[in-house]
Order: sequence, then structure tokens, then C-alpha cells
Amino acid sequence: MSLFLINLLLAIAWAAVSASFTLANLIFGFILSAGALYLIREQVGYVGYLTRSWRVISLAALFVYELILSAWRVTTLVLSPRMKVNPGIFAYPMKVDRDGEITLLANLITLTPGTLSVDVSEDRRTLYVHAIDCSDVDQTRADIAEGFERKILEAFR
Amino acid sequence: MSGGEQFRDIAELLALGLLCLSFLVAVFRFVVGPTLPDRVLALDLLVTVAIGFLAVIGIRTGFTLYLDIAIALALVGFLATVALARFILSRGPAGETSIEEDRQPDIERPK
Amino acid sequence: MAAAQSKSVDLSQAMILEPVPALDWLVIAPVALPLLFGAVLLMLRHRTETQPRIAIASLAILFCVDVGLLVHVWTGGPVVMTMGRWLPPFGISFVADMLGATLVATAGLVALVCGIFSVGTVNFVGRRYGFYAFMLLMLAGVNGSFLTGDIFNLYVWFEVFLIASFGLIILGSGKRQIDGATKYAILNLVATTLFLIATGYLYGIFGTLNMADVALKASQLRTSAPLVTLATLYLIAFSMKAAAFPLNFWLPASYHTPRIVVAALFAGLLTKVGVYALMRILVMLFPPEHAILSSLIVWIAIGTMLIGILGALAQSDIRRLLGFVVVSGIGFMLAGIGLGSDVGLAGSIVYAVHSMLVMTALYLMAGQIRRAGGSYVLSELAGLYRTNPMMAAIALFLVLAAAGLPPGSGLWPKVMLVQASLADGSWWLASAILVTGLLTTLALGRLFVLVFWRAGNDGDAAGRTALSVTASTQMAVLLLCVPIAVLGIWPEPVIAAAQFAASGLLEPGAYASAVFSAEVTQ
Amino acid sequence: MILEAQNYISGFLIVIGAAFALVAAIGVIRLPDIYSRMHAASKAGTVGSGAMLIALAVVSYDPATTLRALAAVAFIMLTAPVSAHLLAKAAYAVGYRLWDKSILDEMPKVPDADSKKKS
Amino acid sequence: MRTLIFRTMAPYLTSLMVLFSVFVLLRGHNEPGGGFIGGLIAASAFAIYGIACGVSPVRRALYFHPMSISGFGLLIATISGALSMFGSLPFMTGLWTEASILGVTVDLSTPLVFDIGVYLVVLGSLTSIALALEEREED
Amino acid sequence: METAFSALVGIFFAVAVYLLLSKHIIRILLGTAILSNAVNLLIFTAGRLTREVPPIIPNHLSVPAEMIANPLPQALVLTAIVISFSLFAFLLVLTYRAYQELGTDDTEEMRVAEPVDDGLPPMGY
Amino acid sequence: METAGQSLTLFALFLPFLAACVAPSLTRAFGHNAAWLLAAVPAFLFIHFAGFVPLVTQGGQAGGGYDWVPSLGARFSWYLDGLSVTFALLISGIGTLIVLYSGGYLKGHEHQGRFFSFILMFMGAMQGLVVADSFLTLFVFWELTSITSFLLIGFDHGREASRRAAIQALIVTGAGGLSLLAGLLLVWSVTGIGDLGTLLSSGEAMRESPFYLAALLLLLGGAFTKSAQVPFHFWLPNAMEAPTPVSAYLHSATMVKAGVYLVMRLNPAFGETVAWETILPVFGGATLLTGGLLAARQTDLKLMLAYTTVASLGLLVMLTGVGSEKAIEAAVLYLIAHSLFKGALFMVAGTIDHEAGTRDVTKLGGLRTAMPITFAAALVGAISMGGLPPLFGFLAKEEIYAALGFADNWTTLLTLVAIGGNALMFAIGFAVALKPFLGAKADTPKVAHEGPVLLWIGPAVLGLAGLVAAIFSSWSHENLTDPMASAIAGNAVHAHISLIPHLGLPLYLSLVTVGIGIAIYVGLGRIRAAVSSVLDAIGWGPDKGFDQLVRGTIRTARVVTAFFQHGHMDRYMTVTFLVIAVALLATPAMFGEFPDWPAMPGMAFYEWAVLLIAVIGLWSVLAASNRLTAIVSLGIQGFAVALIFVLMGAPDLAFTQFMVETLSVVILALVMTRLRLSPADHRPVGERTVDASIAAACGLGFGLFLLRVTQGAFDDTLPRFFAEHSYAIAHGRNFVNVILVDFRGLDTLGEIAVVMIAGLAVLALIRIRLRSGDEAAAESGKGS
Ligand code: NA
Ligand code: NA
Repeated sequence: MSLFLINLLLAIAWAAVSASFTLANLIFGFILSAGALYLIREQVGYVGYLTRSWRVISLAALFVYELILSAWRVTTLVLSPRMKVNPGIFAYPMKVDRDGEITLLANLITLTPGTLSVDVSEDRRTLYVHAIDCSDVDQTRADIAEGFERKILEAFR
Repeated sequence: MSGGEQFRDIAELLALGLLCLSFLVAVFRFVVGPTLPDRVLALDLLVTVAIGFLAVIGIRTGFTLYLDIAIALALVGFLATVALARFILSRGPAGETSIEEDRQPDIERPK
Repeated sequence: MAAAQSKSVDLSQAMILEPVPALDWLVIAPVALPLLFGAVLLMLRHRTETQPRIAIASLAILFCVDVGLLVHVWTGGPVVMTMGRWLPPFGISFVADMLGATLVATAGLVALVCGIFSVGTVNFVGRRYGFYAFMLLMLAGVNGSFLTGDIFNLYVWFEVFLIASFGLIILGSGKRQIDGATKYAILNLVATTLFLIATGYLYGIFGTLNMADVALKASQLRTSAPLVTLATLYLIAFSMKAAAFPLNFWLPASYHTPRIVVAALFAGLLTKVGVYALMRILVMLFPPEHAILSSLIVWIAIGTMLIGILGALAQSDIRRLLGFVVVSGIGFMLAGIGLGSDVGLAGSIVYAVHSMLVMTALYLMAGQIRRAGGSYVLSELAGLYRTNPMMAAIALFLVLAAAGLPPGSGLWPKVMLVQASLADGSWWLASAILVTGLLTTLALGRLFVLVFWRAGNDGDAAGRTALSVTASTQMAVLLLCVPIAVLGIWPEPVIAAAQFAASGLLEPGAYASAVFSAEVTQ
Repeated sequence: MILEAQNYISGFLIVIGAAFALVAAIGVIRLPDIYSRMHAASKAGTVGSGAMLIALAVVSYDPATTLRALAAVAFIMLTAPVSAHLLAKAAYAVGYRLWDKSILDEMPKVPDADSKKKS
Repeated sequence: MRTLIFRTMAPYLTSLMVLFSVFVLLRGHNEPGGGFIGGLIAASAFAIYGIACGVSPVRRALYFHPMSISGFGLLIATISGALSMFGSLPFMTGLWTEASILGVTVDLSTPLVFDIGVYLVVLGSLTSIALALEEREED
Repeated sequence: METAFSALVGIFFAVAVYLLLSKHIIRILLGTAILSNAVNLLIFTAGRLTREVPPIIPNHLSVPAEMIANPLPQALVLTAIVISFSLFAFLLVLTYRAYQELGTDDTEEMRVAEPVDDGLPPMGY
Repeated sequence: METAGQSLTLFALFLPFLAACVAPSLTRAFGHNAAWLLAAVPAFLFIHFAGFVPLVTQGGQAGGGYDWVPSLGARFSWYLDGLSVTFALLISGIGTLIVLYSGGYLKGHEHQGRFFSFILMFMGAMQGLVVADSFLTLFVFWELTSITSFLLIGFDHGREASRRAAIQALIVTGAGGLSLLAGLLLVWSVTGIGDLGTLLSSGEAMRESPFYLAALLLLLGGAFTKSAQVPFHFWLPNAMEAPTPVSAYLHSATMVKAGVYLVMRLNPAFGETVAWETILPVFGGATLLTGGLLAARQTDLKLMLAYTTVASLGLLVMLTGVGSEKAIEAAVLYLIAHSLFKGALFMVAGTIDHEAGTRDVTKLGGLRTAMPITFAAALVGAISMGGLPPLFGFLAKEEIYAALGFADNWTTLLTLVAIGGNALMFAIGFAVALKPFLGAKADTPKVAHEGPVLLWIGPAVLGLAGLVAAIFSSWSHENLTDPMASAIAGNAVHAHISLIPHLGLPLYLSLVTVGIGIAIYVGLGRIRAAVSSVLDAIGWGPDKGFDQLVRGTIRTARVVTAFFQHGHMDRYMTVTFLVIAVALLATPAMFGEFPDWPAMPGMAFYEWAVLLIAVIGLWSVLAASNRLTAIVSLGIQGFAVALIFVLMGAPDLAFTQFMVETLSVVILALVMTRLRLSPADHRPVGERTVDASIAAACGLGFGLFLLRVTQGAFDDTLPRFFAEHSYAIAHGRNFVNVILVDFRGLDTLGEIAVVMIAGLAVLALIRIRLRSGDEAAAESGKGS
């Protein structure tokens, strides 16, 4: 993260010297300083920064995709004349154990199709998830584990 | 008026209509309840829809300043839900029934 | 610092360009200073030892400023300052005419005395939770109400002193206090809201909020706009604020519940603002409508006087008794407003000054009685003359003053009001004033006799927490007695000021031209 | 050209967004219990408002406005799940039952009144 | 309300909202916003913080007592109005000056100071109310 | 438009007053909240209504180009909103404390300040 | 005008009050001997006013004064003519003696200084009253006499009877004072005359006014209460609770005569009308007989004297009412005589009480040897009171009968009344003077001795004065009687009566009187019993009525107060909104201020939708089955209002409204968490209907009025000004904000003060929680 900060500071410095604080100039400055940081990549561990950024972006992309999908699912469900729902709450054993990651996971689960985080257990190992369709819980668990949870671990570990 | 503008104008009116419907439907859920969390949920939805409404009004009038209100709603609107959730939580089991229990005169009176 | 913009804008179209004489700042100082001091006191909330010193120093400074303003107005006519130097009616004007300045000075004195009294009576909890800050801000609100020349701004100051009074009334948080405060708060809120409602209508009709501007425009709109209804709304709102019958119930329901010094402060300051507003808005801005409503007001006045004093007779708790006496006094003030003649209005104004001083002093005296006798209840009190002769003498003096007997101050407004009602042919009103005077004598005379003369039952008094009366509280009461006595013996300055003020209300030309003088000179 | 495109895109987005909003509202009406309804509200509602904000971003000529619109979307994404979570948790904790045709409940049963204070 | 999720999110949301509130405050003179709204948002921010993490962290974060902040707000608002005394101008006359900070010219004015006072008052008072109520819940 | 708003304001007032006439402080409190909204709408309407054009000068102009909404009632209402909110907060907490101290929010039972039978003053001298 | 003389008179008028201030310290320093020093004050006054005697004997008047309240046209002024100078001399002269007497009577009393102070104040008030010229001066001194006599009567406040008497006197004379005030102000407003001097010289001004009768009744209300005329006579005997010097002073020479003074004073302006000549004699005569009969009933020396005082006052009023020159002369003579003998007798009674320890005439006897000087003084007093030569009382009585005669039916009746009254007074006078001293020596609580000089000097001097004045009658006529009578009559009057009896009707009538008097004296015991039994049979009198009136007033007050101040919050609210509803609907109906029929509003569908949401929100607040739902419902309408602001071009408002609604819900939720509420609205249906009607009326009224207001033209000067200058001068593009921080920044300043105070108040509310019993501690201010 500190690299990101340095990057940002450099961008601001750019904006200051070019005496223009417009958004475009800032973005331009950001890209410029990212390039500049690339030059000193060995000293500052730039590769990790780059790949991590990529993973975060990929997580975000997954999220957006899932979100739109989820909205669509809800739409079809809600608008179907005969709503077939098998709701219920299932327990999801988490691999992530940091507060931030748990939170992120829970929130992502909430925003994605058919699932909604209700609570985290006291020991922070289990996430209780409400699902619209509980007919195949194991599959849902696997989806989460392979999807968001894995991506989160990739992005932040 | 260009075709795009015309399209947008119709889209705006259509969107406003849909949003108004959403409002009314949410309000309906609010009125019928039946539980307190249902009402809170309806209120939360109203805030979410209002953000969209502000965006549409912003587009329609050309005053993007309504955006700031939308941002504020996005940030602060959930505070109401949080507070009400907290309220539900601390009202004890079965929020509504306890209201009926309160009918009984055994309210704790300070000595 | 460049005050204005250098761009080529014709400032004279928008602003008053003459420099403001330093002395004109006296017109805003009674508001700005207490706000400033109040803020400082709030920031020093935890320094409960320093607070009283700062507060009393502030109150003393303020009183000096108030007197300065009074002298300035007396010698130079109304003082006007339009905030932000925008031309009136675009900026908010503050106008100190004789009426405002007199009331501000009286309020300053009352507050100072209560401040001194509070040193020995308000404990550290009270100080910590803002007694002095509330007091100063309440004073700011009251002064603002007396001085502002803008109706919406008047509403704002009403709210300032209202919420400050809420703060004061709950300070202590006893059961009675909470109960009284609830009723006080809700009913007052309704009254203030009604004021705001009326102001909303007023803006819709006139398109302006400046009082002088409204006064000028009202004559043009008289045939087309619903001004009688508007005036009636104001009448109700301010009558309620002033605790006039039949909307007086909030006062007896609450004034006996807070600390005595708070009650004293309320009795001195709050209801008078309602009376003031009635004079300012109803009499000055809407004379024909006032004339239409005048007989109604006279009957309200009669009802208020009698209901008030009957209530006082029925009470056993001294504080409740005094609350009703305050109500009864409001009736006297309304009488003059109802008559609407210059003598009547002047009588009301003198009565207002008298009532501010005397009612405060009486409440403080009730506090002294409580300290010396351990109770507020007549049936539990006795024999204080023997133990506190000085206090008894002061109490008697105050009783006389309140009952309108010489050498107290109450005599003069009573004389003026009777004179005015006779001149108006309002026999009922004159009779009501005199009967109320007599009943006041009975109620307060009984109080004096029972509390001070009745043989003491020492055993009982010892059982209650009787405390010695401290020098600072005694001094505070004495300090108030001085102006009461002066007003009783040599009332000329106050009466002259009141007549000056009353004629200002009836012929607001001077007021309006003072406000708009900037335009005139261009 | 760009202007026209902006108009079409934004018009499309707002209609879509409004439709999602309506879907969310209908979901809140039709779904059987509070927990299911929350799905509709938190997802469709968020997407709906997000779409309309993006439409605003699209039509604005001012990069600052665009940025703010996107920030608004981000803020909704940040807050919506939190409020949904809190509401669901609170409702469950104090004993609002799942729909009686729910097929699964792996959440530990509500321990009595004492635990609610800790949570 | 100390759920892990909420507790983790709240500080970020709070700082975000405080930032936004300052933004709203500063642009109030030209766009919707100003001291009130900014103050309301900031107070909401601290309310969220308080609900999520308890009152003490908020009190520590603010350092001063919220009511003192409020008092300070009133103080500077009044003083900003009174400054015009030195120019023989009426109370609350706007005084404008331009300061150059890092080559950027910034309008400094008494109305701005006044608005900041408003912001602080609203922030302080409402935060105080929210915290006091929240605290009451805890005992 | 003013007609519809007048009707709306009337409804707001009617509801507010009906609540204010209740015996329970909580309902009275709700009444005051609605009352303040009623008043705000009243002031807003009294200053005449204009659709959708906020009183803000666009960046490239120095005076507004078109008819704008009247900013003055807006400022007044803003002031009134904040004030009534402050009062509402106070009243709410007061109600809470009243409930704590008196064990009720029924005004019929809140008879501490004005007790039901409060003895006559001494009849003697 | 001689300003030195003026300021000396002013000084003389203030001197008693100054002396009153120093009296306590003087007494602390010199003990009872301070009386000698303090008596110098009235003595000085006596000398000062005596200086005017030459002037008034010439029929002249002296006036003077200073501007007091020029705004009201009121001066502090005095008017000295025969009437006022004579009164002034009586007051200051007797006052001197009373001060001395008090020195002896209250010797060693712990509050003697205070007593001196009161009596000097009283004297000052009385002095001012009789010389006052301007109405306000008169009224102020009049009220001061009531107040100071309240203090004196209540001096011995340890006893309830004392307190009751003090309050009674204050209320009765206070009521009279107010009546007097009304009368004076009425005269003032009718005639434009504000001082006695002018009024007397233009007597017809008032007599010809349509307000004559009203003014007369009001003024007599003052006079009759002060002078204890029936039916207000009851307070005077009760006032005997005061220490004896007080009774002697107040109830002989002075206060009670204030009413008589007033009547006499007004004679030139108000007299010689049918009303005057009917009312005064009727009330006076009734008082004379009532006083005499009631006196006969008493056994307490002071009470006997008190009731005869009532009788004497009746006689004086009656004579003044008759109004002929002779009658006025008679009144003057009797007034002077009465002042002298009644003062003496009261002091005698006091001395007996002081020395023997009782005043009960049935328990006294044989004191003549122990108290010879007192006996002598008593005898002299009684002779004068009985109208026997060679004392001044004799002259008075002769003149009375000369004035009345048997001219017509009316005067015959009055004559008979006078005979009856005088005979009763004769008997009682001698009863007081003889019974304690003659007969066998009775056992008294204290062993009686002659009192010290301070006690007997007063009665002795007074008795002597009565004798001297009678013997040198031509001198006293010239210097006292004639000027006074002339002043009362308004024209020069000369008295000729002297100690040398002339055969004629007056003498015969005197003899008849004496005869009846002796008969009464002899049968006093039986008469006492008879009167007592009659009064017991009646069982009610105005004195009892006073108590009933006071209690009745308090009870009525209680009922009235309970009706209006019932403690029911909801009824307070109902009244409030009822008043508002009536104002909103009745006023426009009366003054034609209802709106015109409105046009259909043209609004977009989404605008209607938002309005609909608002209405539904309101409805759901009302319909909420429990209050928690109602609270959450509150959010809906607030939210709708915010949307309305969005649609109506008010982004700042919408912004604020959204924030405020959110925060309201938050605070509500925070507070409600701990509140357990009783269920929803449980008003009975009837009450709900009433409330709903009032609410609907209010809503209708507000809505219609708003419609009416918006139908008028709108003056948009202000918004145009803001639009023009907001950016150019105030550098702001957002008008609303510029208004808030600049154009109307002061509103905002007040508003943030409100916000700040609310924060502090809430903090105080939440934090300060008292345990029960702490309330007193909080009040006491401990712990700071
Ligand atoms: Na009711
Ligand atoms: Na509100």
C-alpha cells in the first residue's frame, strides 16, 4: 500500500508543478509517476505492487460481474409469476481470518446472487449466510470458496 | 431537439415514472409491515431509490449539484438503517410483542 | 483588509457606505457579547470555580453596555445598524428605540442580579452543565428580541431564549422539574411555532421581513391582503408567549419547578418578551388591525389579571403563588396594549419594567425564604421576622411594590393604566385593575403575614434543611430593591422613557426613517 | 456524435436503473420473509441506483462531476451490504423467524436475552 | 452493534464522511452545502463511529469535548462577525482577502470563517447528543 | 401548484395537530416533528414556488440567466429546519428523561408539577 | 414664591421618614429616652405648621410643591388652609405626645426602636395626607397611612388576632384607597384638574359633570373605609390589637380622621347636592348609633373607646353631610374636641393596662388613689366627651344641637340620632373614666402604681389643652375653628359659641342628652347584656363577614384555578388549538379574508406522486398500530418533504432535510431503545372525534389562509436584490448560502446558538440524574 501512497504523492507533486489540479492532470500525473516508479522497481518491490494491483482489479471485475448477475437473478425471480424459493441460512466455514478480509468477503457475498451475510460467529471462523435458494448448499459454499474467497486471498496475501 | 435528446427525455420521464412506482411500492411495504424490520427495510429501499431519483433529476435539470445530495444519502442514509437495526436488536426478542407487553402496568418505575 | 470588492460594482445600490460610528455598536453588543461570553463559558465548562467570576464580570459589562445604549438612544434617538451593511430591508436591521433600549437595560440588570444570586446557590453540577452559558445565551436571545428590526430574526431570538430557558429549567433534573419542563417546552414550542407560521404568512403577503418595511407597506396592502387574520395569529402567538388568558397555563405549570434563581430569571425576562412583541408587531405594524382587536385584548387582559390573581390566592407553594402573580401582571401589560392609547401603552411599558424587577426580586426572596425557613409552602413557614428582620423588611417592601402600593414601583403603572382606561371609558378594565390590585394585596399580604409574622414553630423548621442566608444572595436582592425604590419614589425618568417609547410605537415614523435613513441620505 | 452517444447511453442506463429499482421494490413486496426481501433491496436497489448515477457520470461534461458520481456508486457499494448485514443480524438475533417454508437454518438458536447485549 | 463487519467498516466510512463533510462545507458558498450540512454529515460520521466502536474511541479521536468544539464554533462565528468593527463597518460585514498558498490563490473571508463556525457548532452539538445517548445505552 | 401545496400544508397541519392533542408525549413529539415540516412547507410555499431551478448561479455567469427559485424562503426554512431539529432532539431526550423519572409518557399520569390535590393555603392569618 | 419656606415644608414632610430611619439606632443608643429626641420631630412640625396659623386666620392659603412626575402632570405639592393646618397641628401636636408616651409604654421592649420608626412613618404619612395638594400626593400618603398602620396594628405579630386585624385593616382601607384612586383619577380625567387647590376653587366643575355621582361614590368609598363608617366599621375595633399608643394615635386624632378630612376637604367641590346631603348623614347617623350601641356592649376599655370613636366618626360625617355653616362649625369643634379627649382617654386606658395588667372594666376598680394623675386626666377626658362644661366637648355639643335643631323632618330625625349617640358616648366616656378608679379596689394582675411621667404627660397635656381651648374659646375660634370651618365651607365662617351657656334649644337638648346618658351609665350592665344577646341572636356581623369573604375568595379562587389550571396537558393543548382554529376560521369569515376558488394545479405526475407519498407517510404515522411504527413512519413524510424540495429547486433544503430526517431517526432510535412505551393512541372515540375536528379545522384554516396569501401579488424585491448582488458583492454563487452567511447571517448566528444550547441542554438532561432527595441538596447550592 505504501507504494500506492508514494505514487499518489508523486501525482500530486506533478499536479502542483504543472499548476493544474484538474482530475485529468492528476490521473495523468498518476500514470506518469507509476512509470517513474517502474524505473526504480528493484529497490521498492514494484513487481508485487503491479501484480497485486492486477489481482485487486480482477477481484473488482468479478464483483461487478457477479453484482449485475445477481441483480438479474433477483429480477427474474421477483418477476416470475410463481416464485419458487427455498430460502434458508447456511454456515460457511471461512479460510480468511483477518478482520478486513472477513468484512470484504461478507460484503461481497451480500452483494452477489442469492446470498446475504447475516452474521459472523464469535470465533470468527464461520459466516452465516442467508440464501434464497438453499437446495444445493454445498455447491454454493464451493462457489464462494473458489470465487471471492480465493480472489481475496490472492489479492491481499 | 436531436434524436438523442428526445430519447433521453422520454427515458427520463419513463425512469421517473418507474421510480415513483418504486417509491409507492416501497411505501406500501412500509405501511403493511408487518414487522419492524420490514419497515426498516422499506425505508432503506426508499433511500436507495431516492439516490437514483436524485441522479435522474440531476440529469433532467442539468444541475449536477444534486449529485452531492446523492453522495450524502449514500453515505448517511445507511446510518438510519444502522440505528434502527441497533434499535431492533436492543428492544429485545420480538420487538413488536414487547410493545404489547408494555400494556401491563409493571413498567419499571424509578424509586 | 479590503472591506469591499474592488471590481467595478456600484456598491451604493446595495450597501450603506457611510462608516458606522463606534457608538452604534452598542446596538448589537447586547447580543454579540453574551454570545461571545456564553461560548467562552461553554468552553470552560469544567472550570466550575472560574465560571461565576467570568459570568458576573460579563453580566456587569453587559449591563454597562445596556445603560450606554439607553443613554445613547435617550440623547440621540433610535440607533440603527443594518448587519453586513446591506441596505435595509435586505440586511437584518437592529434598531434600538426607547422601548427596546429600556427593556434591554432592565433585562441586563435582572440578569446581573440573578448572576450574583446564583453564586451561592448554583452548585457545581449546575455550573458544569452550563448554568451560566444558558443564562448568557438566554440574555442574548432576550436582548436580540428587544432590538431586532426584522421579524424572522425576532423569531430566531425567540428560539434562542426559548431553548436556553429549556436548558435552565431542566438543570437539576428533579421529577417536578422534568414534569414542569415537559409542559413548558411543548406549550412554548407551539407558541413559537405559531409565531413562525404567522411570519411565513407575513412574508407571503409582504415579500419582506423588515419591520419598518412592513409598516410602510401595510398601508398599501390594507384593502387587498388578509391582514386581520394575520394580526390575529400574531396576537395568539404572542399572547401565549406572554402567558395571557386563556393560554396562560404553561406558566403556572412550570415556573415553580426549576431552581429559584432560574424561576426568577424567567419571571423577569421571558413573558415580557411576548408583551414586547405584541407591542412591536401588533401596535406598531398593524394599527388598524390592532384597533379592531383592541376590545378583545382588553377582555383578555381582564381575564388574565383576574385568573392570575385568583390562582395566586389559591396557592400554598410560594413559587406557584408567584407564578400566578406573574400571569396577573401580564394582564396589566395587556391592558395598556388593548387600550392602545399613548398613556395606556406607556403604562404597560412602565409595568413591564416594574414587573421585570419586582417579580425577579420576589422569586429571589422566595429563595431566601426557602433558605431561612426550609420550605416553600406557606403552611410550613412561620416566624421568619424574628430570625431575619432585614429580610422581612425587604420582603414587605417587595410585597408593597408588587401590590402597587407606595413606596414601591407598582403604584405608577397602576395609576397610569387606570387613568388610561378611564380616559377610554373602559370601566370594566379600570375596575378589574383595581380589584386585582386589592386581591394582590390580599394574596401577598397574607404571604408576608404568614411567613414572617406568624409565630414560628421552631421545632419544625429545624427538621427541614434551613440554611443561613448568605451575604451574596442578600446583596443581590437588595441590589434589585434599589431601582424598585427609585422607580417608586422618583418614577419620572422611566415614565418619560415609556411615554417616549409609546409614542414611538404609535407613530413609527421615526423608527422607519431611522431604519431607512441610509437610503434617504443618498 | 459523442453528445448523441452520451444521450443514448445515459437514457438507457436510467431506464435500466429505474427498472431495477422497481424490481427491488416489487421484490420487497413479493418475497416471503424479511431475509428474502433483503436480497431484493440490497442487490437490485444498489444496481439500480448505481446505474442511474453512472448515467449522470456519462452526461456530465465535468470530470469532477464524473468522479463524484463514481464515488457515489462506490459509497453505495460500501454501505449497502453493511446495512443489510446489520438489519438481518438484528432481526435474527431478536427472533424474527425465517419463513416457515425455509428449508435450512444452520445458525445457532437465539440464546436468551443475555447474549443480545454482548452483540 | 459491535459486529466484526461493522466495526471494521466504520472507521473508514467515518473518515470518508468527514472528508466529504469538509468538502461540502468549503464549497457551500457556491454549490449546495455549507456549514450546516457539512456539520450534519460530520456529526453523522461520528455517530456511526460511536455506534460501531463505542463512545470512547470517538471521544479520544475528537480530543476536545464536543461541546467545547461547539462553543469554539460559536466563538469564531461571533468574532468573524465582530471583526468588521475595526473597519467602521456594521456587524457581520463580509471582509475578503486573498491569500496565496503554494501559488494557489485562496479566498479567505469572514463569511467562510463564519461558516466554519457553523460547521463546528453543528458538529459539536450533534456529536455530543449522539455520544451522550449512545453512552447512556452502554451503562 | 400553490393550490396543491396549500392543501398539502393543510393536511400536514391537521395531522400534526391531531397528534399534538394526544395524551402521550411520544405522539405529541411526533406531532411537533410533523408540525415543523408543515411550517417549513408553508414558508416555502408562501415565498411562491418555482420548479427545479435552484437559486445557484452557474459557473460562467455572474447573475442568473433565468427565473430562479426564491432563495429567501429557502434560507428561512433552512434556519427553521435546524432550529426545529434542535428542539426536537431536546424534546425527545426530555421525554426520555420524563419516562425515566416518572415512569410514564402519559400526560394524564404526569402530575408531579401540578399534583391532583395540592392543599389549600392556610386559611388563618 | 418663597423657596426657602417651600424647601422647609418639604423638609418637614420628609423629616418623620428620616427620623424613622434613625429611630432604631437612636433607641439602641439611648433606650427609651430616645423618645425625647424623637419627639422633637413632631414638635418641630407643630411649630412649623403653627407658623401658618396667622396666614390662615386671615382666610389665606399657602401652597407649594415641586415637579414630581411631570410626564403625568403630577407634582409633589401641598396646600395649606384652615382645614389642613388645623389637622397638621393636631397630628404633630398629638404626635409629639404619643412619641413620648410610647417611650414610657414600651420601655424595655426589644423592638421599641422599630415601634418608634413605625409611628414616625405613620405620622409622616398622615402629615403628608392632610397637606397634600395634588391628587397623586394625596393618594400616595393615603396609601402610606394604610401601610404604616398595617405595621403598627401588626406590631405584636405573635398573636393571630393582631395579624388578622392588621390584614383586615390593610384590606379594608386598601380597598378604600383603590376606590379613592379611581375617584381621583375620574375627577382628573373629567375635569382636567389634578390638584385639590384648583378643584376647590372651581367647585361647580365636578358638580355639573355627568360623572359626579360616580366620582362621589368612589371618593366616599375611600373616606368611609378609612373612617370606619358602617358597614366598614368593623376593622377599627379589631385594630385595637395594636399597642395602646398606636390606638390612641391612630384612632383618635389621626388615621381614622383621614376619611373625615377627605369628606370635609371635598365639601366645597362636592357638597350642597342632594346626593351629598343624603348619603353622608345616612351613613354617618347609622355609624353613630351602631358605634354607640356596640361600645355599650364592650368591657375592654380600649374597645369601648374604639367603638365610641366609630360613633364619633359617624357624627362627624353626618354633620359634614348636613353642610350648613353651623353644622360645619359643629363638626370642626367636635373634631378638635374628640382628638383631645379621645387621645387622652386611650392613653389613660393604656396606662391602666400597663400598670394594672388588664383593661377589662369589670375587673378594675378603686385605682383613684394609686393613680391620681391618671384619674384626673381620665375625668377631664370624660367630661369633654360627655359634652359637659368647662371643656371643649361642651362647645362642640352645643354647636351640634344648634346646627341640627328641629327644622324639618329630616333634621329632626338627625337630631334624635345625635341625641341617642351622644347619650351613649356620655355613658361610655364616664364608664371608662370612672369605673376603674371608683369603687372598691379590685385585684388586678399587677399592683397598680402611678405611671412614669412619660405615661401621664400625654393625657394630662391633652386634658389641659381641652380645658384651655374651651376657656379661651374666642382665641381658639379665631385660630383653629374658624379657619378650618371656612376652609370646609368654602367661605368665611365665624363661630361664637363659648362656655357661657345660653338658654335655648341646644342647651335643653344637651340636658336631655346628659339625662339619658346618666340613665345609660346606671343601667350599663343590663344594656350590655341586652345588646350582647341581640347580637348573639343575629350571629353575624361584618367582622365575621370579612373572614367569610376572605375564605370564600380563596375557595372560589381554588375552584376557578382548578378549572383553568387543571394540570391536564391534553386539555391545555385542546384549548390552545381550539383558539387557533377559531381564529383561523372565524376571523376570515368576519372580515372577508377567505381565498378565491382556486384553479386546478398543473403538476407533473411525479410531483403528484411525491405529494402522495407525503400524505401516505402522514397517514401511516396516524394509523400506526404501535408507536414504534409511528416513529419509523415519521421518516416517510420527512423523506417526502425532502423530495418536494428537490423538485422545487431547493437543493440546500433537500440536502438538509435528508440529513435532518436521518439524524432524527437515529436519535429517535437511540432514545427509544430504552423506552418501554404503552400502546398506541388510546383516547376514547368521543375524544378522538373532538380532537380530529379541531385538527381538521386547524388544517383547513391554515391551508385556506395559505391559499389566500399565495393568491395575492408577490413583491419579489428581495430575491431580485439577492440575485443581483450575491455574486458581485458577496462572492457566492449559491444564494441560499450567501443569505445564510452574509445577507441574513445574524439569523444563522442565532440559529447556531440554538443548536449549541440544545446540545448542552441535552447533555445536561442526560447526565444530571438525581437520586431522590437530592433535589433539596441541589437547591441548597452545596458542593460547589
Ligand atoms: Na385531547
Ligand atoms: Na424536521
